[in-house]
Amino acid sequence: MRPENYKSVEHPPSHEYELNFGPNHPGIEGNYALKVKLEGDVVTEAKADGGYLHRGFEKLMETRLWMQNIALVPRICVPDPVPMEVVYSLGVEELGGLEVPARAQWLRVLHLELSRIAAHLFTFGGHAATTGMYSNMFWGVTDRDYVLDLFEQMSGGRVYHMYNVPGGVRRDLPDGFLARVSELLDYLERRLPQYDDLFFANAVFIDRARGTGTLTQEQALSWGVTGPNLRACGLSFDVRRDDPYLVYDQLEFDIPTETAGDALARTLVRRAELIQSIRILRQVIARLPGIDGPIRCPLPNPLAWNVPMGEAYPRVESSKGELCFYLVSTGGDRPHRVHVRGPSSMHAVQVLERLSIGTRIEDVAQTMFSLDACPPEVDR
Amino acid sequence: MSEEKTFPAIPPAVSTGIACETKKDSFLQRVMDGFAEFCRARSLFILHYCTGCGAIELPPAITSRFDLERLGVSPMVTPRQADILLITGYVSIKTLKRIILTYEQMQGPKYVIGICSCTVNGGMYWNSYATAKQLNEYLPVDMYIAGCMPRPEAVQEGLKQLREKIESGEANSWEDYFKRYDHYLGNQQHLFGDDWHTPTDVIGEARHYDLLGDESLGEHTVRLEKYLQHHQELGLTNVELEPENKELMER
Amino acid sequence: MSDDTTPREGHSGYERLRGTKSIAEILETAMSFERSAQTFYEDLVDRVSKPMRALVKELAEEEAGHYAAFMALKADPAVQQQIGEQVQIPPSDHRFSDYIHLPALPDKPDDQSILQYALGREHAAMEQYQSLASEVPPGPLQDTFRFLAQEELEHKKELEKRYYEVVHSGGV
Amino acid sequence: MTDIKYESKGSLLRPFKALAFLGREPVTEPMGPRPASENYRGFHLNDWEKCIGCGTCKKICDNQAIRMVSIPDLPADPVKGIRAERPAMDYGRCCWCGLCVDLCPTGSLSLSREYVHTCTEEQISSYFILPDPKGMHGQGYEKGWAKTADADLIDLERQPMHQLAPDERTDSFAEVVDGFDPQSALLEASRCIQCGMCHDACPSNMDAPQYIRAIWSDDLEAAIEHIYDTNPLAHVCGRVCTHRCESACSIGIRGKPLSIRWLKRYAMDQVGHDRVRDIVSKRKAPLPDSGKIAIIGAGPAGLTAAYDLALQGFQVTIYEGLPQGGGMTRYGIPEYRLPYNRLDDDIDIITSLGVVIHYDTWVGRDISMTQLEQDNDAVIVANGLHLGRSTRIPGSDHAQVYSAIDLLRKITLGEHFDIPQRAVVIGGGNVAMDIARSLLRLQQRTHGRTDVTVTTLEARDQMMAAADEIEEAEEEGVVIINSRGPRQCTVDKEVLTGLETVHCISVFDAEGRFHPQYDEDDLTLYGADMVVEAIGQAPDNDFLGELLTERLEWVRGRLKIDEEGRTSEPWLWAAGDAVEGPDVIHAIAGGHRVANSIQQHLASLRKASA
Amino acid sequence: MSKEIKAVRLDEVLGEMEGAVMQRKRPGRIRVDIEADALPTLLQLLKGRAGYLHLSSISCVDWPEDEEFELVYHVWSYETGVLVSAHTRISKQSARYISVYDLYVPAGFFERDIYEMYGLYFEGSPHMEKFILTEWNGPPPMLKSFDTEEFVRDTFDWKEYNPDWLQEIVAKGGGIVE
Repeated sequence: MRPENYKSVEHPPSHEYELNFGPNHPGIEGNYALKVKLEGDVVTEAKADGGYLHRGFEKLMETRLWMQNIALVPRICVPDPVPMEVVYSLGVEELGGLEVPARAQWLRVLHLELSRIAAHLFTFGGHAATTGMYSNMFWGVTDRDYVLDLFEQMSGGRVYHMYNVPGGVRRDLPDGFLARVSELLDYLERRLPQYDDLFFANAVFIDRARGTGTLTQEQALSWGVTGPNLRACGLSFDVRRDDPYLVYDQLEFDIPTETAGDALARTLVRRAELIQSIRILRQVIARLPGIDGPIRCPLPNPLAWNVPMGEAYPRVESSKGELCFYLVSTGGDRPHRVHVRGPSSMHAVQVLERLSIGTRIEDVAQTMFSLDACPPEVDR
Repeated sequence: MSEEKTFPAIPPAVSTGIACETKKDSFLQRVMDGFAEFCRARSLFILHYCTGCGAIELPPAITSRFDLERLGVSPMVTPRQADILLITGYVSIKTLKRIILTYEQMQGPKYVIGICSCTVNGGMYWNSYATAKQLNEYLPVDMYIAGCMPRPEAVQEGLKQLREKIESGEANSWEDYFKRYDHYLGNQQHLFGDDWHTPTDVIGEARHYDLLGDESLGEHTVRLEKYLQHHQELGLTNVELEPENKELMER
Repeated sequence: MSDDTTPREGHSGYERLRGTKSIAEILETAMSFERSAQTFYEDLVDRVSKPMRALVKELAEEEAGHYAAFMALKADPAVQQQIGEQVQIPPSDHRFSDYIHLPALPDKPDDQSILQYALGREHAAMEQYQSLASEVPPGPLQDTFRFLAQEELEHKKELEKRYYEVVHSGGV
Repeated sequence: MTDIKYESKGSLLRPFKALAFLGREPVTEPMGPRPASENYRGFHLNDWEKCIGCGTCKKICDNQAIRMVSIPDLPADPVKGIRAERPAMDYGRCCWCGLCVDLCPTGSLSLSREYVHTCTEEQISSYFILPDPKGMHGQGYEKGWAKTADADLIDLERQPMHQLAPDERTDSFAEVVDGFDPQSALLEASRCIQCGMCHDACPSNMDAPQYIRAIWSDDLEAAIEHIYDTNPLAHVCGRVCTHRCESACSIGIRGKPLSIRWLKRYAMDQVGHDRVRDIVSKRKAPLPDSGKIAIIGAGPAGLTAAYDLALQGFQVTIYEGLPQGGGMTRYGIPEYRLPYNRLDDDIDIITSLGVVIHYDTWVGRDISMTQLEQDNDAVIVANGLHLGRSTRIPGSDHAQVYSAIDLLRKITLGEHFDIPQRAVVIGGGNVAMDIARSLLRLQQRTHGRTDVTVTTLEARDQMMAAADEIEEAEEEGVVIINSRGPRQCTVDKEVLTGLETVHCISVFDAEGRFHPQYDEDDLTLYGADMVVEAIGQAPDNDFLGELLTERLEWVRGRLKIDEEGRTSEPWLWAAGDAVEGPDVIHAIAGGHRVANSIQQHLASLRKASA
Repeated sequence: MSKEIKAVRLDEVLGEMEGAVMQRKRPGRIRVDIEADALPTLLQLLKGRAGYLHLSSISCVDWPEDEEFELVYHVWSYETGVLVSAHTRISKQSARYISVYDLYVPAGFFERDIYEMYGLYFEGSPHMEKFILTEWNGPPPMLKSFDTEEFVRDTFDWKEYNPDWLQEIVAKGGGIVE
């Protein structure tokens, strides 16, 4: 957005130029590019250029066994891999008619919400960096790392956990794990006011984020925006509540919304979601010890597992929005088709292209981070 | 940076006109070289380019918790100022082209680190049509760090190793790119097609650094020259063709 | 076929016979035992059908070996000095002697009966040589009896194993 | 936590509060690797003592990062299911998902807590490692991700097999085992990890993984194809095979091995006989007449050889002394284990290929060996072991002392004998179980009550009979007395009164050799009006005639054969129990072997003459 | 959420569509099978009358045996909380279909993706050009007829490791089992 005192000048034609914004650019999230046309420093045209992270996941998943795919799925979205694991597992469970034991469902919620916290902290860090606030980036990344420590104890891996498998989860929690989660939640609650001082309630940030990349409700609905980005436009929609999966219907949590629809509103929704995730996790910590039983339903031998013929369209709410897989089985040992519908497919491409127009070049990065676009999810 | 489409004309090759003298291995020279390497090993800039998923462990590595600045390592946004090209995992073919462009823009001495499984033997995308399998077929690699993905501590260890290697004067693989340019170019052409070219005049630079070796030129550089010559004839570019290549082409 | 041919161990139920014999006598008995066995098996070779012949030949060769051991022993000057001494007759002597005189085998022996017969012989000889080894004074004589007792034991075990294989045919 | 009023965005100085952190201890970790978590997925460890080289890790690896390396120094034992191979990991592929650990049937593989490995281009071969218990750099890092009960992906439990209850089965010869229903067969088949240990252990090298996979894919006709690649007696083997495959099954290391035998039976039972015959008939290549072969004995070895040779275009004639085919599988194995109609199906498939069987035809009596030699290009002896061995204890020549083999044959033939009120069986093998259970059924049918005692020399854990046979026999009411050596059959006034036994202290010596030790004071008499000896079998080789017997070479009372099954006569081959001892699958393997040898021999003769 | 749109019962809309076969898969999931030429009308009705505002995705499935592509339009109603998956089949011969971009903006991304990955062209779609596969010259990779492993084998070499331990084992007569 132009400052109020900005006066438009007639630029000579040389002021119109094209810029490859990315893939090698510090402001871009991941390995992704925008080809922008500029008039002075205002974007007049933007065209997303993806595919730098294309690995052909959908093709590869057709070549691998149902169980082998659990190693592949989390890698689709690097900063928030857990919803990928869960949505795939939910899909296979729907196809195979598998009953997930209660404990596994609660463990999945624990895992998912921790991942949401990690992803949001990471996004705060990234978003702060695009507005020049590197201290906050250091904080966000470090605090996320404490969540990764918990993931490591839980699943044996920091970033890619491969913890959820169709039918349940792979391991039960290590001893004393819930207490450590509780400690971390206490820590985060103490930490949030410090984040406020440095970032959320920072005049510089608020000034830069307010009015940047504004989405109206109609635009958001029509452009397929989901997740925190949709909620920042005042639309209270969350898959966890409106199309519930796992045990979210047994949990109490609010769906925070904002109305402005700009980068600031989106960031504030995420901040509020962090608090809701902490609230959910506190409930899980309270309930989980009382839920005994297996953590996985009996599974066939992974090498000889034919999933019954059918199709499934499982959905979850990832930290970025609506995440769906379309799974088709022909009754074979591998999927016939897996279509990954990541929220960033919308946010990082058509929405970003549209929102960039009219913003200044330095705000393009901020717009992208405020949309929490995840390029590997677009490229697959 | 789509080289074929957005560069209608090939920019002229770098021609410094300065003849490089052969280095004299004097005592002072050795002391100065040693000092330079000592300093170089303690001030390394990693190019800020997230080529693949392993990049997710770099923010923790460079921020407070694992603080790579303790090793004198810091991110750098431009290739010209960067020392290290850190390839974080799989490289899709589309990215690989950008990596090569970037690498050629970096100033020597420069170092390539391949982290994750994917840079070594394809990793978990071994049967993907979209990713390159062995990074060192396209670029000389100084150091590998195993993992999928390696933890920040492993990255730390890898950088320490690289630092030692630089200090002992062994990290010279960047010279290999010039000395065996034909080999690397051949692999690049195999993957990207015969009309693959970059704006950098690698052969000219090799000559400038006095690194033109027996394997710098060959059938693949000839193919490149032919392509450039064709463009020159069309008036699209103005390149001085390499005399060696002319000989090779006549044969 | 007498019950005695069934392989068995233990001495309960046997009356311990007391008496003495000279070493020369003992050697004679043992040699005639081995000799008689050798001739017995050699004669048997032609009476059995071809599938069994190898077994009988083997048995004959075994006995011939033992006989040769006694011949060598007798020629030993150290044994010559002891040869007149009297030693206790082992309790197993009567069974041992039985085998010199009573080759109890049916007219058309099959592999099972040959093996049963041979097992009985080996057992009796083993007991006899064991006892003798404990009676005679230390020296080449004792060593030979010990050696022979061990030989017979090993041979018996080998035959038992074969008996099991042949008769129990892998245990179905 | 409070919500922030964003209308008032706060003072510009507010961020400076963060300066308060200046004096605090930094969050920075010390240089160097931190200890990883307890179930960290780091570099691999492999316990070489536990590892059997099955290659399951290689199969589940989605990145083809695991390759099996054959190591000549290591012990290998196909019968026990151990290969001299160990997995090697390519860290240029691995994604540390740990599926290899979760699916390792032995639990030998685990992931350590070690995670740092760096190398230069020249050292890149260090990315390919052969994991051992010491870890990638020999540093002895602790185990991280290892096998746990909740993460185990191996299904250790068998699908239950339904069978007739003991009281339902003792009054008839109805088949005891029901066979799998489709659902349990599918589930059982899907337990298979396709390691192929069963294939290596099977004397006939049946490719069980292939037909199990076909069963699991619900393609039963493909399963039949795979079965008939190596075994024409599929019904027989599906029911009474000694299943060495199951002993070698790598799932059996920590759990129950796959029911490979019942799966084969399931495939055969499900695909109807006519369909099986069609499938098999397609295998017969329209070949020119390759030669004439005579086979003595229509048992498993003879039938297998006939099947192979018939498929190759030979004219095969089998001479069988008994009225029906199948050999010991018909006259030795009771109907409740192998129904005769199933056996008839197997034989029908073989005869449908053009094999002629002359029943009730004794070679040596009805046709001479010389005749066979003259009329045929090759002759196969597969006469089996049809004479029962006797203990030859006193009284064993009494008329009421039977050999189990004779008695079983009588039962199959329907010949009359007096069903004893009380019977004692000597022997602890499968034949002893067969006759005991058969007598028990006859007793139940005739007298309405049962009394069968089995005395075995061996202790319970040494018994030769299959565990399920023993279990079923006892369920039915057979009394099994272990560690009893037969001493004499007691006869009172010409009437058999029972069997006197002596306690057997041990059967084998320390070296595992047969060397029974008895306690002569511990005598027990088991009253009986019939004693059955089921201690062993012998071949009846009289049919060969004296001349041929003299010409042939013998070893340990059996015909001497080379590894191809040739005897010392160039036209004569031998196979089956008579030369290899009693076992149906060995007999089938022998049948294949001689058929193959004959084909090659005759082909080379033709080549030489042409 | 825009409250003006009246939630018209889905059944009514489907009742108007001839040849549409509806199947309730589970609560909140409905599958509709419909002829290709009627599908845009169905989507129009779903969006306009039944409040299915959100196009969650368009999935394409290759059915090589049938020589057909299956297109699945997943549309979601924020009001009723129901996801309708409309299935239709397109012949591979023509490999062309009509864009629904004017109805649902997100279709632009999915249609381009299907065009790239399957070669199915959407008439009227604004971005019928390459996005992800700009450097790819092969056939549409998601087609079942394209074998990625074969392509990789033909294009790339694998690392040849030769560690000391392997050399020792090979010297003894062992080695990698293929």
